[in-house]
Amino acid sequence: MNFAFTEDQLLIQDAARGWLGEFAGPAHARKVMATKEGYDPALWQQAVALGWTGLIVPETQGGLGLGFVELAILMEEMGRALYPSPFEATVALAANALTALGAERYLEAIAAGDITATLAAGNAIGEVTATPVDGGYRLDGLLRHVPDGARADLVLVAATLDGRTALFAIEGEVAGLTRTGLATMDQTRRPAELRFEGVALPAAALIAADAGRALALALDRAAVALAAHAVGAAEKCLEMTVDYTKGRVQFGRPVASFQAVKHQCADMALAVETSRSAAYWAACVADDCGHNGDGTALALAASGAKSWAGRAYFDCAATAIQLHGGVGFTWEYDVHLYFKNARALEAVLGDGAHHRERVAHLIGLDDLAEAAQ
Amino acid sequence: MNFAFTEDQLLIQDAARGWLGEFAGPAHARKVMATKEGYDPALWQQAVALGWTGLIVPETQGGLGLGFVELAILMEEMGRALYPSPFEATVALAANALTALGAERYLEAIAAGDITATLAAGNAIGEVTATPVDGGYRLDGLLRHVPDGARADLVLVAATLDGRTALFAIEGEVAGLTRTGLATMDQTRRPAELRFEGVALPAAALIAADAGRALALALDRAAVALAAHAVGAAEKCLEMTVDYTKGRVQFGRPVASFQAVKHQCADMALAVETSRSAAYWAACVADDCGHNGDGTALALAASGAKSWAGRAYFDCAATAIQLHGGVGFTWEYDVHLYFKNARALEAVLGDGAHHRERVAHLIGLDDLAEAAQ
Amino acid sequence: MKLSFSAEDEAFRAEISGWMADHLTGPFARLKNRGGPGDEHAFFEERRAWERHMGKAGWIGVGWPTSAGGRGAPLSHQVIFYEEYARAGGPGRVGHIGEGLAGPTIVAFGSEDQKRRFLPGILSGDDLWCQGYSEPNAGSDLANVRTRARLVGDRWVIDGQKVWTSLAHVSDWCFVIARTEDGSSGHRGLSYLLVPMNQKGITVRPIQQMTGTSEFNEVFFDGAETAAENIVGKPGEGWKVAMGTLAFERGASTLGQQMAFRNQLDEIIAIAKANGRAKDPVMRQRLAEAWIGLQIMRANALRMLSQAGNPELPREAYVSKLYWATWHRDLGKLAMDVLGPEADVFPGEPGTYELTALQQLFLFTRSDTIYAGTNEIQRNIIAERALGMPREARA
Amino acid sequence: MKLSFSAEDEAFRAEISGWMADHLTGPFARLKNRGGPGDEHAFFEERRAWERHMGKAGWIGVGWPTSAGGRGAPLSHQVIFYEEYARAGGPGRVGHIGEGLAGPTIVAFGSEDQKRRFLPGILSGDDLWCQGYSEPNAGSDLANVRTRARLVGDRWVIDGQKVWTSLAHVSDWCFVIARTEDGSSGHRGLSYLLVPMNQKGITVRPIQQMTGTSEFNEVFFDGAETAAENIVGKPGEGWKVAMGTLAFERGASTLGQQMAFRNQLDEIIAIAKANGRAKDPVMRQRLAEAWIGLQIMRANALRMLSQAGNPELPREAYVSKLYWATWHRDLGKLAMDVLGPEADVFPGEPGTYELTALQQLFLFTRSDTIYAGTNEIQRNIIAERALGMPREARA
Repeated sequence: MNFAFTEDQLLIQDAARGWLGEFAGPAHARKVMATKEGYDPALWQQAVALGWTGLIVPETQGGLGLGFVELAILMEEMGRALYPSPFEATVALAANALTALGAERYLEAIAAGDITATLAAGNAIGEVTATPVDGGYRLDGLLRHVPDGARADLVLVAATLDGRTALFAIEGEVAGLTRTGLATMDQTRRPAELRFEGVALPAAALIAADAGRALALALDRAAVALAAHAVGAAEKCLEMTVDYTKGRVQFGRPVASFQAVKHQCADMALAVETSRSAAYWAACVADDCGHNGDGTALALAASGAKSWAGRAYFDCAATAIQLHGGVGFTWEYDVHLYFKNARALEAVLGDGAHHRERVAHLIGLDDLAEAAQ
Repeated sequence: MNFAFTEDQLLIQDAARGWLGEFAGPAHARKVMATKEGYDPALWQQAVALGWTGLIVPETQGGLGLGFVELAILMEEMGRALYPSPFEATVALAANALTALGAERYLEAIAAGDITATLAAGNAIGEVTATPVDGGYRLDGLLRHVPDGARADLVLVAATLDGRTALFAIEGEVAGLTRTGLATMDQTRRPAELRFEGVALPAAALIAADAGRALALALDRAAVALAAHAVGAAEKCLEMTVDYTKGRVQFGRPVASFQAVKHQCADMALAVETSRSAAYWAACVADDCGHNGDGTALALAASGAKSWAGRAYFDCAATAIQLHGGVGFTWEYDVHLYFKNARALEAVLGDGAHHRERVAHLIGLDDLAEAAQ
Repeated sequence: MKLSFSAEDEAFRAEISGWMADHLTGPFARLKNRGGPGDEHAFFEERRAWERHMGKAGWIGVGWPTSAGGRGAPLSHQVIFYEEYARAGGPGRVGHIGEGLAGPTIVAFGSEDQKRRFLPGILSGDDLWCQGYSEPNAGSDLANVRTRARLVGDRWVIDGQKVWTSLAHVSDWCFVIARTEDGSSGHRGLSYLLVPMNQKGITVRPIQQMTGTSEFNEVFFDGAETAAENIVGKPGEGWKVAMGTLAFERGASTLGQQMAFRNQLDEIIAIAKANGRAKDPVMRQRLAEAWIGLQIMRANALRMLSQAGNPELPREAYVSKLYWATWHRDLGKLAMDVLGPEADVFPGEPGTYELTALQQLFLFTRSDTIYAGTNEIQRNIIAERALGMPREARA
Repeated sequence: MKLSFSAEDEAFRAEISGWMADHLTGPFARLKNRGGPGDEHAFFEERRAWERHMGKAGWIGVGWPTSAGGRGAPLSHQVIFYEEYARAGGPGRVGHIGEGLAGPTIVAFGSEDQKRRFLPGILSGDDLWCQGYSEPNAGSDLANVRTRARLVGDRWVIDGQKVWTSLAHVSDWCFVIARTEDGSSGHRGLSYLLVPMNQKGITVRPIQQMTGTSEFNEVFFDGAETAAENIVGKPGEGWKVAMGTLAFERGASTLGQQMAFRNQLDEIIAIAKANGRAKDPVMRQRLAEAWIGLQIMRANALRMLSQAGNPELPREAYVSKLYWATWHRDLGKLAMDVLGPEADVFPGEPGTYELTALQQLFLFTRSDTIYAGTNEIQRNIIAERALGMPREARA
């Protein structure tokens, strides 16, 4: 038991913060978010060169073989910088799901940065069914809010097959699949709608016929990663606010000297620190759980971290706008980028009420046998 | 449309505030709350002499024939003073229900102060059934949390009779009825448990065989009265806090000069004023509704006012303790009397969540026909 | 104390609602529910025509005294007018700053000449006004105003900068608080000037909001001029006059604003019923809470307006800005939560930015708790003026 | 970064949990879950015997260095010790101020003589301590301390008043912050004195709380005395030593406190399941939120404790008091809301006042956000020390 970063983890954190701060901060986000693609492929290749795409890929498949604490560290830093990139979809979703399944395919290509990827499973809204046809499969259905769904090279899609959840891989464009990027208020993300109309896939497209348990594990781990993103972004909101209010003078005093401002900043600090504790607690549980452990502890920790940090991020971004005063709701200042991102993240992978209800069930509120005692 | 008090209403308010402030403030509450009876019958007769028991009783039955705005005014002032008395049970519940039913009996005795009374209907927890027996009725069942249930001279009890809600009158002690006063954290109220074990009542005890609608109306009006009590009590919490923090010096400044203290007081003021608007809005709706109108508008207003003012009172009392600092949680200072009363009132006649759910239904959230359009 | 309306009130209600039904049609039909906060640019010229149309029918200045050209309507009629206007989906009024602020100020503090000169243009819907109060380093605090005006011959010459000025780019006139006494500070030495906007000494620069649109402006005064007689009150009385203007912000038009809120809440409830969230018990609590909160907002406003004769500002007036701003901001968040994952999406290509009405509501309501006195300033004012607590120390 | 415990840790867990199971029996069995905050008077003499029993078994000072007579246990063992103690229902410790505050302060700042004299009595469970910090007009601010001590011959003579002193009526010793330099102010001129409680110069007067019981006391020093050598650090170093004591409040015993919170939450959940509230979706949200919040409290404490080697106080330590106090206070309210109308009732006659454990929880947790630095003071500290924002102006 030691709930502090190791030396190696601190090195990863420093390197990420340094690179992101130099190349991939809000100014970069502004540049790419106005484009249809939504990210800068050249800069992304630098991130690949830093080894980020291989972070959780086993060393045998060309990755670094690290765990979910390290993933949380990177996600936190990317949240702080608000770096729009394929990282979340490719690593926190796709590579995460493939490692949970112990899959052989694609992880090497992902680690090498040859392909970007995404996962369209319980994280998306809608349903897809798979029907065995001619030694292959036919997919039909509609999924909305698939992260990077229109731009990822590889789409891992969950579909109901014989009453179980199967996972299929679709490389690039195929007949019958319409991928439509959605225009969104938060411009740093690129969700898409995927319409499957008789999409014919070869047998080899099937990654796993019974992927339900592994996908549930992967989605909980992805929720932890998003919680970490929220921590970094929320802390950035706090920092921007402290800096701004220290420099801004009203009524003859720095705004930061007013107790109402200080106390709101203190509440932000509390939100940030408790969220950080929540996110890394859950990341440690994910590491302890492994790919085959009992997922209950992780489910509790992931739902706890996602609901807590998601709300904390929104509250911090909202307070940041309020304490910036008039400039806080201008396009020119960066606060709104975080505010919109915070709102979007609250809904991704289940909102707070969803996760709290899940926790309520898991801690036994429906266990009436016990209640009858 | 004129949402200001009339001259007459201002006179009632002034008189009540004057008398209560002189005779029936927190010091009086402390004296009587340590007794089993819980109030001072001699002082109560002074309140009777002021005409309060006849406030909403028709003039034809010896009352003043006033309405629910006037009842709210008195309740607000009694809440401010935290005056433990039979008023709420006798007037806001029993007389209210009897007027809703257009009953001939008892109102004159109540107005004259000859008897105290209470209502044990939907405001209590539990059930009583009535069975016709030998030209009379037999009552069985258990009701908890009947206000003044052990000390009231007259108990109006609702019982299920032939699938409808009937109202019976029980004067004093009768065989088979056990009335047990409950010891409570809030010592200014005297709820009781009423156990009916084969209580035999004559036919004349039946006030109304089908009292459901009138009782629903009466309970909504009682909820409005409680909301008004909450307004006065919450405002008293605010006043005590402003006074205390102005006089208390810490860090070389009056505590009231700290922005964190001022802002919490401002939030209390907002809670008090919006609650007052809510309570008198609902009181006006009660007056407009009359005894035979469509109760929907009143149900909405009463649930809105009770849930809003109930929470406001609790929040104000809690903030008052916090801003009093160490002395706030001593027995010596009065704040805790209000705090405990606030907590009790939140649960009486339905808690906030109950009333909000009721509003949700009444504003049409279950109206799926419309949703399908 | 009575909340219900008289038969005569109801007859007036029938008059205005009938007029709206008859006139918000044809070329004006598409203006329904458009042009509110965050949507000020929508159909601007058409709304300007609508303003003139209303002026012709005598619906501008309903609450103004008849001596000033208004209808002199009693409070109940004013409430009904604004509520029925909004209920019918009447578009955001381009003339509301003139009708609600400049006009009443001139009626209360202006000279007879000024009344003759300025009021008819407001009542006809021809002249549009904007408000020159906030400054970059003064925030909501008029005492920090740095914009200066000097009397040079028969002209005031004005230098300085205002900010958060709605409608500045389309207004004919601006009422400006400027410092007219050299070396004065705080509330002293300020004057209230009426300044024509169409002159080369004034530059208007739009501020892009986080909605992507520009509802507010910076206004630069660089040797701008106005005639010596265009001052309301005496030189140095600007604070007093400005405080009067602020009081007019608490007029019956607030009921119209609330009816617009009601329309928004109704839309959100309809969505919740359509997408199933209306069945979620937690969401039901929030929707009910919002509904209750809006009813209370109306009751609070009616209480405040019923006290209009009271020389002392009642407490319900002190809390009203903090209350409605916070309620409305929370409504924006509620709208998003009811929409769920779909909340983020608008029609169009990624990279474009044309928000839906509810997205605009969500983003734009963040300004409600900031402009016209932040929530923090409002709490200071409540504590100090309504509760008599000590004033904030100035360092 | 790792949250799981090693096999060796688990062996230690078995040791302490086994010992508790073996020893919290017989005459001690009825002490289970008694004597916590708001219940300090329960079975006091029996709990004193229990403290000595623990001392004999070497369970006092688990985290103290071996050189001071402690076990020198690593952090993981300390966490396990406190958690298992509380999980077993170990009673409120009568010696916790000695073990957790006075002892560590003497270890860190005391002379060798003081260590020899005072530490054994703490480790054996014989000597009980109380804390003389707060004063009626100083609140949580040591800089306002007015209690004075003068050196007269070989004795400190002490005059003044302390307040909110837990256990003062049963303690053998008190550590007192007193002003020892005439005319000094603020943090200067304070000294940290060890004062015997059993003397005629000291009067203890209980303060009745809103629970009806008296957990806190006023302590009056009227020519009270202590030997000249009973000063920790030098005269005038009281502030430095006191700050050290405050740091010890953030020790591993906080995990024990959290386990007691867990027991309370479990009781509330059991009631919710029994009375049906566990099926109410709104209540489920609150129960889940409380459960999550408690897990986060533990994670936050472990993060803080894992940084113990860090000379700079980490931010998670700055926020911990504000966080746990607010969480616990909200738990008290949650308990009442789960109980519903029954929350108000306790067994007995009207007019009597003997609250249930959950009612005590509800009322007593109101003090959590006040003592040891109110929530407002905590927010000041976070803003100023953790975030570097400007200090509060003193008038």
